[in-house]
Amino acid sequence: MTQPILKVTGLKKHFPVSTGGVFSKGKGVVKAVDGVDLEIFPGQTIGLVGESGCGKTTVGRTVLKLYEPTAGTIEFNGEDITNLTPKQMKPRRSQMQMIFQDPFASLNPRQTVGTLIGNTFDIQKITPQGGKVEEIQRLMKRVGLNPEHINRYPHEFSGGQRQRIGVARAIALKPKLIVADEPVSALDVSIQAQVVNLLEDLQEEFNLSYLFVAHDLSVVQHISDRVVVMYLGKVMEDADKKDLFLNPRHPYTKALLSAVPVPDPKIGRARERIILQGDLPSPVNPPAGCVFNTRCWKAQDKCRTEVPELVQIQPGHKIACHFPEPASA
Amino acid sequence: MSKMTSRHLRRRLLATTAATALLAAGVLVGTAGTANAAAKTGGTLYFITHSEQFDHVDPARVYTGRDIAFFNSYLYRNLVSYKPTAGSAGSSLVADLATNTGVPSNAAKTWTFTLRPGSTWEDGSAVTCADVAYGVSRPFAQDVITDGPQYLVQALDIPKNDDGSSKYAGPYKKTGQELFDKAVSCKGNTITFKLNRSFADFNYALTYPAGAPVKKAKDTGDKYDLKPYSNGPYKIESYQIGDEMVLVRNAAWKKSSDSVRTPYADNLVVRFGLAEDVRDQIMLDNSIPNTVSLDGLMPANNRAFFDDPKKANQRMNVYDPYVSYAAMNVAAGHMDCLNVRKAVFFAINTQALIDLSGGTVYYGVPGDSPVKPVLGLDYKPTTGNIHDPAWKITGAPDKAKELMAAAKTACPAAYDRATNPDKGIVWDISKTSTNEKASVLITNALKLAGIVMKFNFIPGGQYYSTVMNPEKQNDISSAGWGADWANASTVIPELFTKEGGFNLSQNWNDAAYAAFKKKSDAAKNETNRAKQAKGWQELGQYVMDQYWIIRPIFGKGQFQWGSSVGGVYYWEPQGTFGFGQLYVK
Amino acid sequence: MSAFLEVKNLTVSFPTEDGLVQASNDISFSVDRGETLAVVGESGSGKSVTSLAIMGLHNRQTTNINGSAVLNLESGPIDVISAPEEQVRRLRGKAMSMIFQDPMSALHPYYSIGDQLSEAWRLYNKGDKKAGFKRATEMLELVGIPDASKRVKEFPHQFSGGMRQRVMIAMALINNPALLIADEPTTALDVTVQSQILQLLKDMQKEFNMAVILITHDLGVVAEVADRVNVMYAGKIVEQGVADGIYYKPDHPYTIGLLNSIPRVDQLEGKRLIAIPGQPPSLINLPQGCSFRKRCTFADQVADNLCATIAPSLDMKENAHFSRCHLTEKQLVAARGGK
Amino acid sequence: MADNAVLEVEDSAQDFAQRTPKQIAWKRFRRNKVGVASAWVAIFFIMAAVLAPIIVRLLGLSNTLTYPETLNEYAMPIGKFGGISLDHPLGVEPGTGRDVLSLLLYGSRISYTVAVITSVSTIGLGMLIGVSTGYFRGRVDAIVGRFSDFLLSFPGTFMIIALSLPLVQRVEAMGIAKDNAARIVVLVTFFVFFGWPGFARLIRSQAMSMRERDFVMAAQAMGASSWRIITKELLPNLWPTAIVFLSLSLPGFLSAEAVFSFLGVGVQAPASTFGLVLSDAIGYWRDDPAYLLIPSTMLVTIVLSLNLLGDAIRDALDPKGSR
Amino acid sequence: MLKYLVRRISATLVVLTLISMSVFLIFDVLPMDPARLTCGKACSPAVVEANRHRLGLDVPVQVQYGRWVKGLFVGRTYGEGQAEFTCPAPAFGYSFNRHECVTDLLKRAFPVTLSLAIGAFFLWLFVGVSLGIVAARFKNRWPDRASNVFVLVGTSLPTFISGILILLFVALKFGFVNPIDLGKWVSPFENPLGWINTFIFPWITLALAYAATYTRFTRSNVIETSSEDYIRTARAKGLSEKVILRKHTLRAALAPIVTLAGLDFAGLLGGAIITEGIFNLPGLGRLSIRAVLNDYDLPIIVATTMLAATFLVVMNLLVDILYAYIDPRVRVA
Repeated sequence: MTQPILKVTGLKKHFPVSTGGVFSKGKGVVKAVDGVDLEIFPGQTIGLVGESGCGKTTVGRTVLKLYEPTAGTIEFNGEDITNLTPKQMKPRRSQMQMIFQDPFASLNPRQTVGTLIGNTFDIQKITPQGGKVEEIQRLMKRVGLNPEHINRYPHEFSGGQRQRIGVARAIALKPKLIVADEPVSALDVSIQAQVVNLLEDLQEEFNLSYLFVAHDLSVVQHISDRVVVMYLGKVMEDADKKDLFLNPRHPYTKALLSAVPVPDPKIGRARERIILQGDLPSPVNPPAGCVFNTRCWKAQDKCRTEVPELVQIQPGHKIACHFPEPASA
Repeated sequence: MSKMTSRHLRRRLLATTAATALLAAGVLVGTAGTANAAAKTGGTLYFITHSEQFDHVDPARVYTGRDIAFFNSYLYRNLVSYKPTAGSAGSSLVADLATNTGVPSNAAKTWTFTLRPGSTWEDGSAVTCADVAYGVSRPFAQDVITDGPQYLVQALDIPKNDDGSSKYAGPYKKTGQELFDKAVSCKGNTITFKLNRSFADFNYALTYPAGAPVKKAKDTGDKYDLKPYSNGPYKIESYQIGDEMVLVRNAAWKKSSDSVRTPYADNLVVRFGLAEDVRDQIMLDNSIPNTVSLDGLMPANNRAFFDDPKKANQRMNVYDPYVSYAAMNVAAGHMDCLNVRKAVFFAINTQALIDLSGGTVYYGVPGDSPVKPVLGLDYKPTTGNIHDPAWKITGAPDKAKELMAAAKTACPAAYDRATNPDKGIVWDISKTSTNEKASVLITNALKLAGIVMKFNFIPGGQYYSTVMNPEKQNDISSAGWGADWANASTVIPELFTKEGGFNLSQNWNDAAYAAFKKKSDAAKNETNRAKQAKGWQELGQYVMDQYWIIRPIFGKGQFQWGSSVGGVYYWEPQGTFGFGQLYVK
Repeated sequence: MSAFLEVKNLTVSFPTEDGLVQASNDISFSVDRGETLAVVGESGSGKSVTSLAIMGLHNRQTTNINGSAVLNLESGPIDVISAPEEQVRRLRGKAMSMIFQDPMSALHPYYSIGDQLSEAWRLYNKGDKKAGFKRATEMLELVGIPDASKRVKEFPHQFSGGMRQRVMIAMALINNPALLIADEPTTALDVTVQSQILQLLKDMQKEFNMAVILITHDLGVVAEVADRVNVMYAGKIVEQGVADGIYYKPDHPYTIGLLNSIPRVDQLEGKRLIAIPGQPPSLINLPQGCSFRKRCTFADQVADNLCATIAPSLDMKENAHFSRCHLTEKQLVAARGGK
Repeated sequence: MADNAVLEVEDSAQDFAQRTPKQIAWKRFRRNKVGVASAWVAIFFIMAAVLAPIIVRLLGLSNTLTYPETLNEYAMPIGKFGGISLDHPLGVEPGTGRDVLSLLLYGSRISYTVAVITSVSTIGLGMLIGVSTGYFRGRVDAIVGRFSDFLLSFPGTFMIIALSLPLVQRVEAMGIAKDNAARIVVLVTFFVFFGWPGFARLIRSQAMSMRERDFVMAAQAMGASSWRIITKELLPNLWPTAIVFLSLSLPGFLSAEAVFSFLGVGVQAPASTFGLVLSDAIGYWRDDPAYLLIPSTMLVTIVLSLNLLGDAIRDALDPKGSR
Repeated sequence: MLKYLVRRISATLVVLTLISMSVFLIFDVLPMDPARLTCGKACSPAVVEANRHRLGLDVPVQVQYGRWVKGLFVGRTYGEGQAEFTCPAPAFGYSFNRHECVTDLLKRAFPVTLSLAIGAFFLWLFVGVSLGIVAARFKNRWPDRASNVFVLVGTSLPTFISGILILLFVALKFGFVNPIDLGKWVSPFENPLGWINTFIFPWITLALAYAATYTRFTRSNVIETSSEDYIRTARAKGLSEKVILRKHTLRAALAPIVTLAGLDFAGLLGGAIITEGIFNLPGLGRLSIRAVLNDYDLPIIVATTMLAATFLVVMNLLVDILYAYIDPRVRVA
C-alpha cells in the first residue's frame, strides 16, 4: 500500500476560554479536538462530518498547522510536521492548501483577483513557467473564470465565482493535499453542483487528496471515499463511504443519517427517523464517559463512565461505541 | 508707597518718555466726589475685582497700596496712619493706636510710641504693647511671613548673619528672641524701637501694617493671612479666595477709641475673580449702583466710561504713585553695552505703546526719572533720554542705528547678539493680551533699527519670582514701582542697590556701581532732607544716563464707582480710594 | 369555500441606487388551514419578500406593492395589502404569525423569554404579567422545552440554537394563529436539530390546524413536510403544484435542474452531478423574455427564439400543476430524462 | 470533457460594474452635494492658508506690519465694523493695527499645521500599535491595553495646561525647538500622547476581527509571514478607517488648538491663531464686536466644513456605519 | 458577584495608586520650582530653602509621596510652634498660596462642579437622546434634517466660542444674570431658583456640544437597532410602533449610551475648565487652572489631577457594573 499523504495520530487541540460573564470568573478549555486519528492517501477524499461545534473545522486547520496542535502528531508526506515552526512550514505550504467556507470572507476585498491568486507565488517566491500573469490567467480559465477579469475585485463576482477564485488560489502551486472546509455550504443550491464538479475534476487532473470538511452529509456522501464522523471533538465512526452509509454502526451516525432530508417525498415520508433529544452539550464541559451518552437512546451506565475507544470492528470500519448497532446484511 | 502688584503691571506697560511740561504737577487729579457731603450709615457696599484674592490679608504681609488702604481703613490699626483726607493733606501722619506720631531720639536711632487706652480686639480685650511687639516680631519669621515690607527687619537693631539675614528667626522658631526683645521693648503702654541707623522717617515705615499689633493667642501662622484678628471697625465674616470676602461690623470696636475711622456701611462685600468684561459691564451699565471697582477698566472701555457725562461723579483719573519702566539686566552677557541699551530706548515707538494701553489721557506720560514728580523734593527733570533732541515719541530708528553702529565697535559681542536673528534680545514680560500686542509693536519698531527683540511671556503669578531669579532673568524685564512713602530712599536704593528688594538691573557688576552704592548709602543716612533730596536727584540722573531703566512712564490710574456710592476721594499716599469714608447713598 | 389565504398577482418592488429591484413579480397562490405550502428558491428569488409583504413587515416608505393577499377570517375577508396599517398590525401575531431564519438575532437580547412570550400573549389577551408568564410556560412546555418553568425566566443567550427556534415557534403560536409563515426556520440549525424542529412544526400544525407557509431553499426539507410547492426563480413562481408532482414530474427546466444538481444521501452510486450553468440574474432590470433563459439548456429548442422575447405565463400543465415555460410536454419529458 | 463542464458554467457576461473600491467611494462621495460643497469650502480655506503669503502680498498687506493710520488715539480701529475697508477686508486689530485678514490667514496656517501633524501622528502611532496588538495579541497587547487604559484615565486637557509651560521650557533647553515651534512641539506631543489610545483601540478591534476573517487564514495557509499579513492583508483594509478618523479628527484638533491657545497654553504672540485672536477679542467685544464675530465665524465655518467633509467621506467609504 | 466586585475594586485601587505615583513623578521631574515661586520679594537662597522645607519639597520624591499618602489617611501637620496647624484626613495637602487645606478647597469647589456637571448632564441627555430618537423616527424627513443642523452646529462650535457668545450676547446683554452674582455659588438646597439661575447658562453652554454628539449617537443607534431582527420579530408579534420604539428599540439602542454618558460625566467632574472659566464658576476646573496659571500651586494641581483621574476610573467601574445589569448577556456567562 502507498504511503498516506497525511497521517494524523491522537490529535488534540484545546482552546483556553474564559467562561465567565461579568460576575463570574472562570477559565476553562474547549476541547475542540480531543484525540483524532486520520489517514489520507494520494488521490483520496476523506469526508469529515459532524454538527457545528464538533471540531471538524479545527481538525482541518490544525492539520495544516494553522493552529498549533495541543497533542498528537501530524505527518505530511511521511514527515512529522507537528513541531515545525512557521518558517519551517513555509516551504511545505505549497504542498498543502485550503479552501474556505465563506467566499466573501476568505478573499481580501481590497485585492484584485490577480493579486489574490498571485499572492501564492509571491509568498513562496516561485515564478511560474511562462510568467506569473499568464499562469494566473490560465488558472482562472481552468476554474471557469474569464481571464480578462484578472483586475477585478471580489465584490464584482457572485458567490460561486468567488469560490472559484478560492479554488484557483488553492491549486496554484499544485498541492498534494487540500483541506476544503465547507466549500459549498454557503452557496446556492444551483451553484453547489458547479463547485463540487470542479473539485472532482481537479482531483482527477492533479491527483489531489481532499480533506473535505462539511456538515452536509449528502455532499460528503457524494464526494468522499471515506467518511469520518465527529462528535464533540472525538471521532465516532470512520469507515468507507458505502459501509458507513449503508451500514452505520454508531448510534450517532445512524441518527445523523436518518435526519438528513431526502428530496423525494415518498421516501421522505416513509423513512424511519431517529429524532435525537436535546442539544449538543457544551464542549467546555463535555459529558463524562461517552460524549454522546446524553442524547443516545441506547445509553447505559457504562456509557456514562467509560470512554469508548475507537476500535476497528470490521476491516476499514472503526467506531467508538460500547453498544454498536448490529451489522446489517 | 508700595510695590505695584502684578495686576497693575498687567495693565500697565512699557512706553517711553514724553514732554517735560507734564511732569511739573504731581497730581492731575480728575473729578472726585466730595467727602462727607451727606454721609449715611448703613447698607452694603460692594467691591468688585478681577483678582482672585487680596495679595495678602495678614498685616505683616500686606504690601500693596490698595490692600493696605483697604484693611487699614476697615480691619486693623497701626501705631500711626495717614490722614484720611483728599489732597496732599492726606500724606500727613496722624496718631492711630498711639497717642502721638512717635518720638525720635538718639539721632533718630530710637523711637518711642505710647499706646492710646481703650482700643480693643474683636473679643473686647485691650490691645496691649505686647501685642504690638509681637506683631513687629512676626516679619522676622521669613519662611512664614513672606512678601511683606522689610523696613523693620532691616532697620531694627538686631545682629545679622553673614548672608544678611537677621539672627532673630521670628516668634515661631524663637531663635534669638532675646535679641529682638532688646530691640523692641515695652514699658507699660510705651513701646521703644531701637534702630541700627538714623531713620528720620521711621514713623512712615510704621504706616505699614507690618508694625501693627497681632494678638499672640490668635496668631495662626500662615493661616493668619486668611482671617486676621480685627481691632478695627469691621471684622471678617468670611473670606473665600476666588469668591468673596464679607466684612461685618466689629461690635467690640468703639468710635471713642479711634479718631481715624468712620464706618458707614453695615456690610462690605468684596467679589473676586470677575471676568474683566463682566466687571467693566457692571461699571458701564451701573448695574450695581453701590459698587466700587477695585480695578481699572480695560483700556478699550475707559473711553466709554470717562466720556459719559452721566458718570461725571463716578470716576477719577489721577496720576498714581507708580512709575513703570523696563529694567535692563546689565550683568555680563546681557545688556552690558550702553549703546545697545540706548539704541533700544531710541528705537521704541512710545506713542503706539501708550495708545495701546489707553493713551496719554488714561495710561500716563513718558517720564524721565525713576522718581516720580509726586515725590516733590526728590524729583528733578533729568537730561538726556526723552530730552535728547534725537529722541522722537514715535521712535527714532535712525538714531538707534547710529548707536548700534557705535556698539558694533564698542561691544561687538552685544552687537552681534542684538542683531542676530537666531539670538536677539529677550524681554521678560508678564503674559497678558495687552503685553502680547505691545510685543508686536516693540518688535516691529526695533526691527527698523536692525535690532532683534524676542519676548518671554511669563504667567502673571510667576512673573516676579522668575525675573527676580538671576538664573532665569533674561535681558530686559518690565516692572513698576511706587515710593513707599514720600522719600526716594524707598525708590533708588530699593531698585538699584544689591540690598534693595527689587533690583532687576543686577547692576553690581557694573564698573561704576561701587561709587553709586556709596552715594546711595550716604543719601539714605542723611538726616538733612534738602541735602538728601539733592543726592537722590543726582542718583536719578545717573540711573537715566546709564540707561539702567528705560522709558519710565509716569502712570495714571482710573477709579470708578457706582452711582449710589458717596464719600469718594483719592487718598494720595496710598494711591487709591480713601476707603474709610465710603458710604451708600 | 375559498382558502384561508389567497394571494393574487402580488408584485413587490423597491428602488435602490442602481435601479428598481423587482423583488417579486405577479405572485399568486393560496393556502388553507391544515395545509403546508412550501416556497422553494435560491437566495434572491423573492420568497422572503413575498412573505414579509403578506405580514405587512416590509418598509412601507420604500416598497411598492401591487396585487392582493386576502385573509378569509371568520369576521370576513381582509386584503392585507390594501388594509390600513393599524388593521394589519392587529392581525399580526393573532391571525398570522411568522418565524425567522436566525433565532439568535430574532429574540430581544435584553428581555427574558417569559417577558417576550407574555408580551405577545397579553397583546390579545387580558391578563397580568403573571398570567402571561404562566401561559408562556405552557407554551414552552408544548414546544418541548424541558424545565420550562425555570427557563421561562432566562434570557435568549442562555438557550441553544434549537431551543431558541422552539421559543420562536412558541411565541408565534401563543395566540393560536391561523397562518404561520416559517422563513427558513431550520437553515441555521444542525441536521439533528432540524429534524426536531420540522417534527415540531408538523405537530404544531396538527395541534392548531394552521395554514403553514414554509420558505426554504432545501428541497429535502420540502419533500418531508410540504403538501404543495411553489418554486420561485428571479421573483416569479416558475412552477406550482402538489409536492409529488413537483418531485416526480417537474414541469420546468429550473426545477428539473435543481433536482438533478443536488446530491442525495440515499444514492450511493456517485454519478456526476448535473449543474445548472451560470448565475441567477440580478433582479434589477430583468431581461425581456424568460428570466431563466440564459441558464436553460433547452431554450434553443423553443421555436422563434420565443424565450428571448416573450416571458412565459404560469400555465396549468395538468391538474393543479402550473409551470412558466414555453417548452412542450414532449420536450419536457426529454428534459426530465425520459420520465 | 472535464474542462468543458467547467467552462460551460462560465458567467455569461455578468453585468457587475467594473469599479474599484476607490471609484465606488468617489462616486458615492460626488453624489453627496453637501459633502462636495463643504469640500470646496474646506479646500478654499486650506488653500487660503497655504497660499497666505501670496494672497497677503497680492492684497498689498502684511501679517507683521502695523497700520498706525487705521487706529485712533486710543488704538481702536477707525471706521465701522472693526475698521473694515477695501484695504483691510476683515478690519484691523485693535491696539496694534495689524491686518486681521492676514493675521487669520497666517494664524490658520499654524492651526492647520498643528491639526495635520497631530492627526497624522495620532493615526500613525495608533495604527502601528493597534494593528500589532490586534494581530499578535498576547502579552504585549495586554500591557499596551493596560497602558492605554491608564492614559485614558488621565484628565488630558488639564494635564496639557499643567505641564505645557515647564515642558516648553524643557524642549527649549534641550534645543529641539524654540519659541512657538517648541510650543507646537509640546502641544502636538500632548495631543498625540493622549490621543492615540482611542484610535489604537478602534484599529485593534478591527484588526482583531479581521484577523479572524478567513482571508487572513488563507494568507497564513499560503505561508505568509506576519509582516506580510499586516502590511498586505490588514493595512489595506484599515485605511478607510484611518481616512475617516483623519477627516473627523482634523476639525477636532483644529478647535483643540484654538482652545489651548485661547487658554494661553498654546502658541503665543506675535503668532495669531484663532484662539489667540478670540481671547484677545473678548476684551473688545463692546467697542469692536466685529473683531470677535469675524474670527468666530471663520473658525466655525472651517470646523463645520471639515466636519461635513468628514461625514461625507465616512459615508462614502462606509455606507453602513451611519454614526 | 461579590468576588467580582472585590476583584474589580482592588484593580481600581491599583490603578489609582499607579496614577497617583505617576502624577507625583511627573510633577517632580518638571523644571518648575514651587519653592522659588512662593518665595516673594525678599528672596534670598536661605528663604528659598526655608520655603522648600515648608512646602515639604526638600525630601526625595518617594518620601513626599509617602507623606502625601499618609496624609490621606491620618491628616498632615504643617508649620512649627505657634504657627502649627493640621489638615485633617483625608488631607490632600495645604496650599500656601490660598492658606487653606486643599481638601477644604476641593470640598468647596466640588459642589459647584457637581452642580454644573449634573445639570448639563441631564440637559444634554434629555435633549440629545430625544432629538436623536425624533431624528431616527423621522429619518430623512424634516425633523431629521433640523436635528442634523443642530448636530453640526453643536459639534462645530467650540465651547469657548459658544460660551462667550451666550454669556456676552444673551445672559448679560438681556440682563438674565446679575453680573455681580456671576458664578457665585448658590446651594440648591437653600435657594433652588437661584441655583438654577446661576447654572442655567453654563448648563446650556456645556450641554450644547454634548447634546449634539448624543443626538448623533442616539440617532444612529436607534436606526441601527431598528433594523435588528428582533425588532422585526416584535413587529411580527403585532406590537404597535410606539411600543416597539419604547420597549424594544430604545432599550437596546440606549444601553451603549450608559457607558458613554458615565465616562463623559466623570470627565466633567474632573473640571469643565472652559465653562467654569467663562462663567466664573468657582469649581474644580477653575481651581485647577488658576493653580497652574497663577502660582503653580503644586498640592492643588496634584489633588485635582488625582481627583479627575479617580472619577474616571471609578466611573469606569460603575459603568461596567451598571452595564452588566442592563445587558443580561454580560451579566451571566
